[in-house]
Amino acid sequence: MQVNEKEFKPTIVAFCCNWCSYAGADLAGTNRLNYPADVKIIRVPCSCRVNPMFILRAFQRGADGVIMCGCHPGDCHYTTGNYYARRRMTLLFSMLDYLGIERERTRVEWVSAAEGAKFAATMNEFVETVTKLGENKRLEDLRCKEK
Amino acid sequence: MQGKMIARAKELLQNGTVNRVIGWKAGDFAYDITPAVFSSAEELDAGFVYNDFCGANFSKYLVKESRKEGKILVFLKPCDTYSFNQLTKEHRIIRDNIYVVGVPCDGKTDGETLKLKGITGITGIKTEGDSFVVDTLYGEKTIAKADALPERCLSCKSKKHVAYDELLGEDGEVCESNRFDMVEKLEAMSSEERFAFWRGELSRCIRCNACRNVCPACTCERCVFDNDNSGIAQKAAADSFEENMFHIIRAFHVAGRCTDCGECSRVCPQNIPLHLLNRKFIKDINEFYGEFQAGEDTETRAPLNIFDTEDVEPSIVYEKGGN
Amino acid sequence: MQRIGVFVCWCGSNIAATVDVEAVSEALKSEPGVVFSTNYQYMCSEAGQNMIKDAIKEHNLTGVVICSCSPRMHEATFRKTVQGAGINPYMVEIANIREQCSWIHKDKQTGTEKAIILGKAAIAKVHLNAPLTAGESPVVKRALVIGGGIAGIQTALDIAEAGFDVDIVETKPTIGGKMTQIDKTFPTLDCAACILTPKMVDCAQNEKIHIYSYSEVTAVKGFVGNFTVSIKKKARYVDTTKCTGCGVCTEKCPVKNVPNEFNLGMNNRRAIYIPFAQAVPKVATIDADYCNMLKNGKCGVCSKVCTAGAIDYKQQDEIIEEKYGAIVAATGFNPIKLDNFDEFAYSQSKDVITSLEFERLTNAAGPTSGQLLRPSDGKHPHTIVFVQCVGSRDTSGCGKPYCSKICCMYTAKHAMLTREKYPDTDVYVFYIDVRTPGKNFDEFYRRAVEDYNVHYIKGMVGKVAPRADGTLDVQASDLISNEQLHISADLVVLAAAIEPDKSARPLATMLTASMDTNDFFTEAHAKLRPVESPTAGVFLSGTCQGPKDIPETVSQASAAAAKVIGLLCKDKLTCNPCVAHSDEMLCNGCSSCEKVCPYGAITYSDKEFRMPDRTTAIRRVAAVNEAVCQGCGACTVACPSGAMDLKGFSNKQIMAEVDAICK
Amino acid sequence: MFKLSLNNLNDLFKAAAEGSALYIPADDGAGQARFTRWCDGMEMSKALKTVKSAKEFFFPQTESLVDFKMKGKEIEIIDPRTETEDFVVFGVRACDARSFSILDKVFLADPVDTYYKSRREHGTIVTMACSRPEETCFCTAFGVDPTAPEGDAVCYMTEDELFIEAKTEKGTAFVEKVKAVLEDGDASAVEAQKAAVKDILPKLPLANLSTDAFGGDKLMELFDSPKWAELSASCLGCGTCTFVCPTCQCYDIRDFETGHGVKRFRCWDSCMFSDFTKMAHGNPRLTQLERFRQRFMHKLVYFPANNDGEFGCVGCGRCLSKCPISMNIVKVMKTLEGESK
Repeated sequence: MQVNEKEFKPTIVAFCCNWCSYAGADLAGTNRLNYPADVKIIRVPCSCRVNPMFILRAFQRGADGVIMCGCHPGDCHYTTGNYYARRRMTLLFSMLDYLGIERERTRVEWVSAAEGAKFAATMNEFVETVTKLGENKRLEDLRCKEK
Repeated sequence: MQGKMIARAKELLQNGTVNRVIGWKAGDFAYDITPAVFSSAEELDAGFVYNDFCGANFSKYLVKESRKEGKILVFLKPCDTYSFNQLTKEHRIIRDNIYVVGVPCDGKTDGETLKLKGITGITGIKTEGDSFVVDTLYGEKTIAKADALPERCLSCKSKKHVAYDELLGEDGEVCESNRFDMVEKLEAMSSEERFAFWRGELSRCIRCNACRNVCPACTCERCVFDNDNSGIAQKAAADSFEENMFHIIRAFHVAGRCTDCGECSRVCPQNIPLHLLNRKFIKDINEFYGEFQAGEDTETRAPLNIFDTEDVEPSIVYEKGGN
Repeated sequence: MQRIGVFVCWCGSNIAATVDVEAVSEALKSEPGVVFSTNYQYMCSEAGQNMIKDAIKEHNLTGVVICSCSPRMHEATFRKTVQGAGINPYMVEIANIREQCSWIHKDKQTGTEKAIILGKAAIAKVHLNAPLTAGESPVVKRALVIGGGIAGIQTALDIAEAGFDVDIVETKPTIGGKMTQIDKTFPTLDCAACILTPKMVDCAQNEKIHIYSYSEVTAVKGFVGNFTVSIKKKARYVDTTKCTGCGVCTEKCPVKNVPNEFNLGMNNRRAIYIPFAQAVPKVATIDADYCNMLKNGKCGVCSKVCTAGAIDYKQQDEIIEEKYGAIVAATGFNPIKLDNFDEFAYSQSKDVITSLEFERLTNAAGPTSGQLLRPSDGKHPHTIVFVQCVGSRDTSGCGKPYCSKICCMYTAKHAMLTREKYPDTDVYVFYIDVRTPGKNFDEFYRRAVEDYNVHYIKGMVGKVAPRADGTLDVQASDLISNEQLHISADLVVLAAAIEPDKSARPLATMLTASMDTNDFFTEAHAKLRPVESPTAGVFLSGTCQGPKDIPETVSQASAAAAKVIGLLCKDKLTCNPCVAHSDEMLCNGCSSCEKVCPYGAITYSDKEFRMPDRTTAIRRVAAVNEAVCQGCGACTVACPSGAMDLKGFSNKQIMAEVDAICK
Repeated sequence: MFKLSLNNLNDLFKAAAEGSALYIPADDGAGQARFTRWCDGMEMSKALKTVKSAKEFFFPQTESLVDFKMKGKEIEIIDPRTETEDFVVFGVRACDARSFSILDKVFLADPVDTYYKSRREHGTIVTMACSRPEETCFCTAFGVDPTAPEGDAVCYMTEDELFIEAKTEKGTAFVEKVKAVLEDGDASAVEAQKAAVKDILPKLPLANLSTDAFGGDKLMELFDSPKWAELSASCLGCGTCTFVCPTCQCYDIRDFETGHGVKRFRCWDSCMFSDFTKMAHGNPRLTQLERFRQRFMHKLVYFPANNDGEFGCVGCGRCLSKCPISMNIVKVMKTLEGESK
């Protein structure tokens, strides 16, 4: 395979809840379902642990896309966590969009422990979307990009 | 109204209902009015004013004042009462230590707004009907009140007092407000245009913290941005990211709690339309989760502290029209 | 500054094949704070664990990063390891370089680079780790089994045997479940009732077991060791304490046309009924949908004939609340509805039946008293076609993608029994594959083919068309001889796929237990913890976890019971120390956190504080009950001031991970 | 003295911007003036004052001091400064012009702040005499003559003409540079305008503000005044007054961790902030009263005490316009006047 050196490789942060999505990611691994190495997972107990600060922080530090995965609504290990997360992220993403940050850079996806295939498919698709968008310029912190 | 207020304040001081009054104090010019605590009839006579420039919302002062000895009298305009309720709901003020007198409001302006209309060198102001007659060093100017009011008053959401112990004057009604017009206009723009708009606005931020410090929803004992241990402390808007970050997080922290009192935009020395951030959240909350007005009462749960199993998915942000 | 040791696991070749483990341990050696870094074939092995322990001692490590498989796999293992070497178990972080890296990336360079970044993130986090001490919470020494089939019965009996109280909640008027409807069991052909009913009686007689029949779980609160469950006892309009089960009412009831669900609607029962003779509890139940007295107040026959005075038309649903230390889900299965398979003419012909209906037709207590007769005309069928995999292994979306596992064996059983009892009958079995793994299973199947001359045909039935003469035209393809067949059958038996009972999904929600896309409960680990749900204190018994035959169900039921017993034996449980904590100096007392806490773990109190400006003030501040908090973190985001943080997943720790990943 | 028709202002700017950066007051998106790097066609604001003063040209709101680059356990120290380019600030008012000498006393005193010094050396200040002072102006109280500002070169603007006069070597160089667009002018129009403004000055509402009660020798009586409590009572503790002030010179030095190292930067700080001068034990001024008092004591007492009686205020009036609660140095002075007598 020829690798184009200038090919843009996005940095993607995926916040995954421990009980569903992280397990789903594990299942994707167990089933050897490939998705790009650009995706790095951060384990959180529940999607409701994801603070908007974390998402902005990721963009600041050089992420080009941030995705949050949690249990399907109704299936939260903690009963209600993902419902709160859903509201929070809906509003936050809407605000980022309102500020002119490309809305495709943020995403929420519900992935159960059994959905390894969905996890891989989601990540493939998200990486593709973000790759098309290119580097995050609108919510970047240049200080963090100096190498 | 000013006379009535002074008279009532004196009565309440006299009969021991309260031991002090928080009100507006006259300054050197017609417009430079300072919030102040008055503890005697003499002080009230000497400095208490209530006029078209008394914009300051006193609710936040009550966080500290209501914890002091004795009961305090506060005059609240309709929009201030929403902040007052919100603070009561969040246990930030001790309601029992406050005596609220609701006072009517027809919109409040300030010196900076007049200056932006080209009126400078102001030495005096008279209200004549629907206009201000402004004496300046360079002659007399007349400006219609409707032209001299800031955006928050032009799109007033309510002239109704939602919390008070007594009212002076007639209570008003919740208004038909066009307050989301500008938000809608922005939403209709392309992503690039919105980005350019907000960069233009937020790049002026000098991080004086006036918006935060005046905000009745920002009453944290210690703000995360001031807390070196929070991991996101920021002292200055060192670059475009930090300008964005501060205002996004601040708006998020007050989302569902902001009553849209407009103090943030009033005090911004750089005239950044900060209310447009809060109004975006308010509008989204209304659209996604049903009409909600923070501070309308002291019971209803804030939209971010409750949910519905059928809530919209975050993907609505992508699906919604616009560009 | 921490002194961090990094241990990179090869996992044999699982990691080492696509990640250059040497390069990873070398690269991480130069990270700030790292004083030791190595790699080894199997870190989880005794030798690997000893390597970690030795390094902790030799290098005075304060924190440990293991680059290995998923923390869901071995985090607990390594926590114990480091604890053994004298450092706090929560000073370990795992970088998941197997599931998240080596197994999904084919290119070694890519895998290695990513593994290094994941390692750096774990190092960044461990820098901010603090020793955590787990609290304790008491265990209620009572278990709840939801579902009273053979799985629930076995689990309950085993738990009771160990001396613990156990309650069974069963939605039907009797326990027993599907097995009560089965005639014989493969491969031994013993009578199902003969082996099941004694167990049912044991349950009824065991003083440690309480049966809530005709009842449902409506709410579950709490957590492992301390669940509070609401159980709705549905009104059966019969006082179970008075009813003697004599059955007179069920004979006198004038409403005779109620489809009998026990016989799958193939005959009728009365509006007041006892499902079958060996029902436990053996008490009558009035079917409110049919009872004239309950519908329009006209009748009252059962009340008149009941000498015990047990009939109570005024009975209401009753909700009781009970506390449990452990909960076992044993909700079982049902054959799928065949609406999507109209090509088999199930809805058009009475002579197309499901296998479970076939069981009733051959059962002595069934509608035909055990005579195999066609439902349409009551005549003895001479040609019978069995169709396997109806809705199983179906990726078209009409059925289920999985193998229902039991159909091959029960179909062989049906075919064999038919041939034995009615040797003049031609029996055909259409199959995709015949799957017979299991003790004596293949021998059983071969007997059907070789000794009983059952015609096994590899191929699928395309269509069943009822003919005017009452026979069924079975159109099928024989894949081996590659020809189209038309068989004129008298009876067609469909081996319908099985699916989890519909009550499982809402129950899973109440239990916060996870389910797969087919609504089977997910086990905590597919191999190592197959009878536990990922939700602590919730265990899985029987087919609610996946298709199983009876011996497997019973094994799993006993296994679940063993897990429950293990839990109930403890007086106290160690709590998860990764719980929320409120910094009182930052707390505004706004109650946001309290509102989003699903466990009611947060309380407020007024406390006197010395403030930064030298004054003292009384402030309303939040406190977290660490035994109740489950560590979800909802409160941490609801809190605007950052007073609320989560131990083990603190704001700063997560941000440090973000930083490490993004740089 | 040279002059130029106001119609040709763009030509002047074009000439001035040749080879160096030129900053002029221009209206921002909100209609307020700020110093903006000139580009062709940009118009000068008609506002009397910019929101932020001109101090940020020499003492920027944030500036990088030193970078620490980290690779593994290696640390490399980098001076991020690049060659400062020559620049011209045009249209600085007399008050702001005076503020530079106050800032110089702080930053150029030993030890010299080399970051500041370098900018001072490269900057040319072209001031603009005031023609329409406003009600918030009180520079005369601090000895500033708004009709005759300091600066490298001074401009006077009449109805239709701009007059320019070099005052220093840098100013002369500037005038030389733009001379092509100028013509000779005589001072009579300028003098007439100066006289007109001098007529207005006594009519300003704050014309009679006196500094007599303040100065380096009034320390304890002012410090102990009971009036500080009511003065500071409604202070929000924001930094607006500080950040718009031309003379406030306090800064904080912070480290920003970039993921690859640390960027040490300094940024404006405000004594009104609760975390100002925070040390290991916290902020020595624990209450807003103390913080508020600090700001005014510094300007009116401490600064003159250390600088031959020179006050740390130039009377620009920005804080009067911008304070969210309209509390300001004038109100403080008027309230405290009686205290030190």
